Amino acid sequence: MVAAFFTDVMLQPLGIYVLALGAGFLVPLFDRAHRGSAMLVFMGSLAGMVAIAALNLYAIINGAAVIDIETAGIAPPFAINLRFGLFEGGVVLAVNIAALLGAWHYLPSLKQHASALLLYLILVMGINGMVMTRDLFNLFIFIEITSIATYALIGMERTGTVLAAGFKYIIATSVATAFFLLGTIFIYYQVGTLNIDDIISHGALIHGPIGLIATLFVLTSLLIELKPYPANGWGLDVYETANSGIASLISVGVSAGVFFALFKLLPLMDAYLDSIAVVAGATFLLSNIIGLKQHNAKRLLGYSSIGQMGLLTLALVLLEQLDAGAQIALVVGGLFVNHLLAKAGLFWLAGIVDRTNIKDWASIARRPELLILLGLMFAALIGLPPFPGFWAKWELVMLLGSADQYGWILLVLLGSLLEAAYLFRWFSHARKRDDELTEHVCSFWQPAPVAIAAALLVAIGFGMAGTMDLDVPAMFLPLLAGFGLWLIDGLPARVKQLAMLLAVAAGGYWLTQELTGINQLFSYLLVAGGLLISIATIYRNDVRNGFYPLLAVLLLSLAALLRASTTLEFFFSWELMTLSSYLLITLARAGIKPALAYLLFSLGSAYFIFAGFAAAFASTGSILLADLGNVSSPGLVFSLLAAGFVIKMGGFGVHIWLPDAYAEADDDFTAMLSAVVSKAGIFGLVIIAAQLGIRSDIGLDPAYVLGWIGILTATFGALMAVFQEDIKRLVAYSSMGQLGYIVTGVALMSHLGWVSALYLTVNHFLFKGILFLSIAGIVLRTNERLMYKMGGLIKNMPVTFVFTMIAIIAMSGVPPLTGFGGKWMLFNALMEKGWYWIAALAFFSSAVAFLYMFRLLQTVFLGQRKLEHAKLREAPAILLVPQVVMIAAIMAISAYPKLLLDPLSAAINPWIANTLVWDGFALQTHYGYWNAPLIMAIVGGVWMVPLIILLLVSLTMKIQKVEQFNIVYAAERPHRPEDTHFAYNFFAHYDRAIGFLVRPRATAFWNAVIEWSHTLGSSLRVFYNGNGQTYALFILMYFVAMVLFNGGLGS
Amino acid sequence: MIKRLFILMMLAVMAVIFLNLAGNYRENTELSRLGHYYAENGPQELGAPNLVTAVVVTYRGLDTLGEVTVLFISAAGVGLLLRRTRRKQDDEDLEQGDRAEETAGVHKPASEIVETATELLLPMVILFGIYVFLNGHLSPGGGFQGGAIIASGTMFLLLALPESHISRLMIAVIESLSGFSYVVVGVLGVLLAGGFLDNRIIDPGTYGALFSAGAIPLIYVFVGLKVGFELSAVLDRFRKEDTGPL
Amino acid sequence: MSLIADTPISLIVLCSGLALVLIGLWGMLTQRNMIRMIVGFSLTDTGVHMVMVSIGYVTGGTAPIINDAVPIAEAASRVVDPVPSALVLTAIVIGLGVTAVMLSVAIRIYKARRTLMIDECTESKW
Amino acid sequence: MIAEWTGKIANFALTLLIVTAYGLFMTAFIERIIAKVQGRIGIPYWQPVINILKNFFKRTAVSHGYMFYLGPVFRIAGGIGTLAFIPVIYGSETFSNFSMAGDLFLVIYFMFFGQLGMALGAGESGHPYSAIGIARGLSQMTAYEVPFALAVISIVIQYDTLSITEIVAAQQGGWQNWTVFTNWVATLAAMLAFLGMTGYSPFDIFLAPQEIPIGPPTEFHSAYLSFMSLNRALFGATKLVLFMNLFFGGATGLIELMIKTWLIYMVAIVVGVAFPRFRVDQAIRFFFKIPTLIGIMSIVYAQMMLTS
Repeated sequence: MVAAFFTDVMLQPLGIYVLALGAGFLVPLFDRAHRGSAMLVFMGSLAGMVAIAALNLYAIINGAAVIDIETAGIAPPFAINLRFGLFEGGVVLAVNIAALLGAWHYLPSLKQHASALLLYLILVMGINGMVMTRDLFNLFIFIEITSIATYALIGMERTGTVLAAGFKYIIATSVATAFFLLGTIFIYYQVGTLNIDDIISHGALIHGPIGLIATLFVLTSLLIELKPYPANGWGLDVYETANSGIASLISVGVSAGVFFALFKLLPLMDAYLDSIAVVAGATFLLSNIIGLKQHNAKRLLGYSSIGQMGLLTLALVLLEQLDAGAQIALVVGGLFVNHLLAKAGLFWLAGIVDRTNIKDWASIARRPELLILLGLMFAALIGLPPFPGFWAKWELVMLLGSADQYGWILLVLLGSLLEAAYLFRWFSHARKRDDELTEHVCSFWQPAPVAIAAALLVAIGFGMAGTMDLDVPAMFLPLLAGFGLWLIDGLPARVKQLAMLLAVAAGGYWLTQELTGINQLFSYLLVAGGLLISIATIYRNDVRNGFYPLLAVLLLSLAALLRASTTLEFFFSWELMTLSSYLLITLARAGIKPALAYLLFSLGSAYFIFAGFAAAFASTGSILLADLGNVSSPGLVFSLLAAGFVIKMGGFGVHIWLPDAYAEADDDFTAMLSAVVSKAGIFGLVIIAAQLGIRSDIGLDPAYVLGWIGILTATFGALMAVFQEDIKRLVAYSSMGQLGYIVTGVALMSHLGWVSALYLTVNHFLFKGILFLSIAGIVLRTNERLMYKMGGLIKNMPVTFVFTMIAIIAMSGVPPLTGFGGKWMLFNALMEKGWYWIAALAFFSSAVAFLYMFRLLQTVFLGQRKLEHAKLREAPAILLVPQVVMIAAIMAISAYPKLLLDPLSAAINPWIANTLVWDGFALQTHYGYWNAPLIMAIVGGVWMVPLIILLLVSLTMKIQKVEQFNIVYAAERPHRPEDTHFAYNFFAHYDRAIGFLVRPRATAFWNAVIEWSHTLGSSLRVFYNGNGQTYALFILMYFVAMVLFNGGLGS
Repeated sequence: MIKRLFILMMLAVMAVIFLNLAGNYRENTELSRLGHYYAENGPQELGAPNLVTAVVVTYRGLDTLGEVTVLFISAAGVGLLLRRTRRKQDDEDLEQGDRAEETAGVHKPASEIVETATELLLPMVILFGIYVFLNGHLSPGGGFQGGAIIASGTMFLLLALPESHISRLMIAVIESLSGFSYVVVGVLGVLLAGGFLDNRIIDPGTYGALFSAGAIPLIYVFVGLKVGFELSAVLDRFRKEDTGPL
Repeated sequence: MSLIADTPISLIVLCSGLALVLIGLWGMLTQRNMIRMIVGFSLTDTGVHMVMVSIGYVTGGTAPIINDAVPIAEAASRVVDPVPSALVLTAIVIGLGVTAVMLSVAIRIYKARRTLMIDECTESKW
Repeated sequence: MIAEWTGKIANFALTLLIVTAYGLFMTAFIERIIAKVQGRIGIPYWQPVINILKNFFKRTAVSHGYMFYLGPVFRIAGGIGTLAFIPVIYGSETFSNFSMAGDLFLVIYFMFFGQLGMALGAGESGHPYSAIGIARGLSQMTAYEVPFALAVISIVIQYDTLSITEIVAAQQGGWQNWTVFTNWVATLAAMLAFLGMTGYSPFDIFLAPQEIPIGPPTEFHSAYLSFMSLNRALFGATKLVLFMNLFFGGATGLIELMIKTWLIYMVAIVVGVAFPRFRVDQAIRFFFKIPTLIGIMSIVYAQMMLTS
């Protein structure tokens, strides 16, 4: 009997009820006997509920039959039955885990009142019941159990605000449940049964106006409980005011129950799927827009929560419409678990941090563990890898793509982007160190539930990856390496640097050793090049918390990106790269704000790529990158993907993130961003160009447009660089402009065009690496970034000057260094293609480039040195070492470009037949020829001859080295370098002439977009006037609208 | 004003929807499938003449357990909301004058008629309540009804003797134990009979007798006690919401 | 008169119930006093219960108690549907529970801020 | 092999000598013309040579640093190199220089070499006027590059080659084949750009020859200055040769070369003496308007030629 009690009751799903109710009823008695025992019973029951759910789910996953629990010993539909299948089990387990962790978080409040303990317990049981029951009226009971327990727990704090919010909540949900009851009874009237399966199988009996209205009553009621826009103000008020413990349970638990109820009843709602989709989609998008205006932490979580439930509902309905029932577990399940753990974690975190306004979250800026948790949760919510939401969104978007539902894709991605905007703005506030704010104090164990939730998220995400037939080790290696390095983050800087370099070298080698062709080329550039530049990070030996782990993640995810053979792996690594580089930018003092723009544009870019992959999948049904070329609509796929990559490269019009991010990132990391990370976009562009761009049926247009975008980027990048005072911004704009040429080169879709693009890519890596590392040295020594505050540094930093000069000559395209070859090939390729206008602009922009290049050298190194800079030393050797390597490479390639061109050509040959014709050392094209070694020799010669002459003359002359200020200055001797160093507003006249071209229109445009979406947000939220009656009215209107929309008054 | 008009309009549309419901409603001329089954098989299966009781306690026993739970948590919720606050904390909310008014207004003695009537009626009311829930399986009524009647007795008591003390401990013990026993009976259903809350764990006995219909009377006793005491507790809470621990 | 007489009894109950629902909704939407809103809720709730009961009615049926008055053999044709009755029983109790909690919240709100006006409780919004 | 290259270098040295001498002569000649226009007598023909020699043999010099020292070297290397990549006389092996190393594109880009180097040298002197002058010069350069580039593209379309030798070859066989007649639009655009390139009035503000201590060479003196003056003569002549090759049929002999380049130079001089100086921003705007428009038309024109 006792054994039977365990095997037949307690270990069965029924045990959940028995445990919760039994314990719930007895808790007051235990409490009277001994306070601690009540808590023990309480936590024990919750743990037991988790265990029961886990055991049964485990059995079902391993092939056990779905558990149908009949009550009263009578078969359904005549008695109520419960079901515990895969879905039920999953939801129940997830909810119970969240409830258990939530109880841990909530315990300090809960344990003060025995009734609170029992209410919590029974609330969780109610959710379990909503999930498991197969009876419509029983569902109502569980909804009510859940509701009443929620009401009481909300009201537990008894401050006026909470109670007011609670009252609104009660009014709203009571109206909703009254609707549910009405619907239920009328369904019973028509079908004569209350068993859900029975109702579904007799669905035809629900007919006519009564059937419609009854179904809509039930449907509206459930939707209302899910808090659809705009009938959700009551929910928001509770999220905002209630204790984080109960708010989290409402957000994830109660919503989960209601959502599952909707899922169960969905077969009855076939006729209304469109309405549900519209409602859910609108809720997802609009909540996220309104979220932009919100600064109250918990209310913001409320908006996010409501939005996520909208997304879940939308996904469910769309899958239902697409007959993709098999993917429900992955998509809806993934989104569900993701939302559940992340949102609950965030609510708990909000409770721990206890700052109402997100701007005050700077109090955790010095608590890395809290920050990491916050970041992890945000990343999970947005659907960044490796979290479950990533896989779910991937699958969802792929499915939508294959059903040509691009409107929904747009909505899902736009909504996610908006959500990212406000969540990461919040993260920015939390990152911002503000010394005036008192630091947050909490015990070590307090964030433990959040940490467990985060760990579960990662584990589940990892598990989901395992089910997908992917190269999981490669995908997760960056994370693993990052985690490993994070563990040793407390060690001295030198150790960390060494460990990072070793990890990246070993990991990068392992990831890229088998690559061939273009991927192999890029692996040299990204991994070996990245490693080279990371050597320079040794020049700093401060703590730099998080820098080295993140850098390892970044570089290894770049390697994994190159290795990706499927679009999914590619996207995974892409997102990982985005996230890690974002975080790296935030590590800089002033990098937090620009990092946000960087992240948002990067995510926008990622979403374009995402949509492009979806469109490709729609056409080929394959996620192999190699199958990208077989799509039936290459123009669309190419345009979407190219748009994504161009945004990532800071294309014209979408570049506004670039200068700020580059300027404010750590100096050595800027070199990485510009020289290495930006190449990822080029890699993507080359890949899609190879797969899609060269197809004859793509039509010239997308490529031609891309060519124009590239050259406009080059032109405006150069023009804007001319007017910068900040050295890093100058080079950042220059970087943008140089990437523009590469885009144009790729867009040419010809062998020569691609060779020039790849050549320019290598070249860009070399000279931008040198430039930014030089700048790092300069900034290190002068502590300045404004060029007019420098000057004359050639005296102190001669080596840096020479390196910079060589880099600049290599960039400018002046023969004999590498830049010329790139320009020459690009120009030839443009002429061969007949893109004359683009060629003319390329000419112009490279002329403009001289302006800023000269300005950089002149105002920093030449002119008058500031008095306080008299004693500056040369840049540290470790910064110069990578530069020497790169200079050597520039020289070698300049003298003998075949060295580089042959492998480049070989990598391109599989796609386009070789058109490079070599005549000895000379490269010949249709138009002209280029004999680099000869040019090098001649230039060397004509340079050496006058030099020798002058040296000889000097021997006969008395050369007097003069002091500073010894210049012809209208017979006066200036004394202050500030007066004589012509540097500020260097090109004022140029500004007067064509400055109107570079007024920040793009910035103004994006500011207007921000402004506009905020305005939209504030006009969308006018419905939330705080009045409970208005909220109730909206619920009524909601129902009325549903009826009218579905023709309920038609007959 | 515009808001009112708008509400009126909405309600008018609701009214049209309801008219649509009513207009399409045809009174049933025969039992629903479910009802038919219960009417035909209920008495034999469960041995309870009162079909409503059979449905409530056994066929839809889970509902009833849930219902008991609802009542339990509402009582707990009311208790939680109306729990006594420490005076110090209260001072922040209330002004001095309010407090004086509050304490002065309460506990007005009841009239003699009420007091006398209560003394006369109270035992009978309680007895009647017990009768109702014991006979739930035979005649109209049942645990809830009986419990409600008992609670109305408490109501009498509270009206007549506002100062009377109701033992919180007793209430807590009874409601906890009866609720727990209900669950135990339900579990016994799994172990001894067909399933959770199966009332056939006890021999059904003679059809129509007081001690028949298996565990139904037993369950109704628990439900009756629980409902009676819980409602009493709620009433007590509302009477003097600011005093006494749970 | 004949109109009412010809109308099925359950339809009258049904209509009254629906009317009660509307009245209750009106109360909840227009009465600013929370206690009155709760009254409105109670009306709505009761209205719903009436609708439920009316649905269970079978023309000419009697109470579903199988005893001497209604033998088992005739049960299926003579009694009204027991299910809605059972449901309404549950629903009433639940409505009671909700009302009790609502009232306690209202009481606490009054304690906390000395007002019962719903439109004075709008500090959390947007 | 070695003999071949020695010969080439010797040939180039000869070309260099001739072009430099011619450039110096032209400098004096133009000075005299300007003087005549202004009612002065002007300098003697050998004055530039004397200036250079005088400066070259000065016994003292000051140095502001190594880049200052290298500036003139860069500058004259730019001039010599540019000439090295241009075939001077069509059909003559002697005067073809090292044009097999690269094409028109190389020449255009190499022209920056000297400018950049000198700019850096001038920069190290620390004189603000140097920097101002360079800033102005570079700005103006970006502006006249536009019509020039458009004209170059136009003739590249027209002749379907970037090789200067081939461009000249295509213009042989009579004056009617010269670019100036076959593609007068491009020539017009290029000649307008040429005005800016020569740095004569109205586009001479970056040098500002009248106001003595202004412009990039402000701080240079002695041998440095002589290098720069030499280069000014050489580079000016080289540019003339380039224009002649591209637009005026090239030259088959030295006499033709001199006449043609002299005439081309006269365009700049005539305009120079007739018009007052532009401010830099005015100059930039000027080039972005009419000349650019003409340049655009020249490409359209070339495309029309190609299709018809």
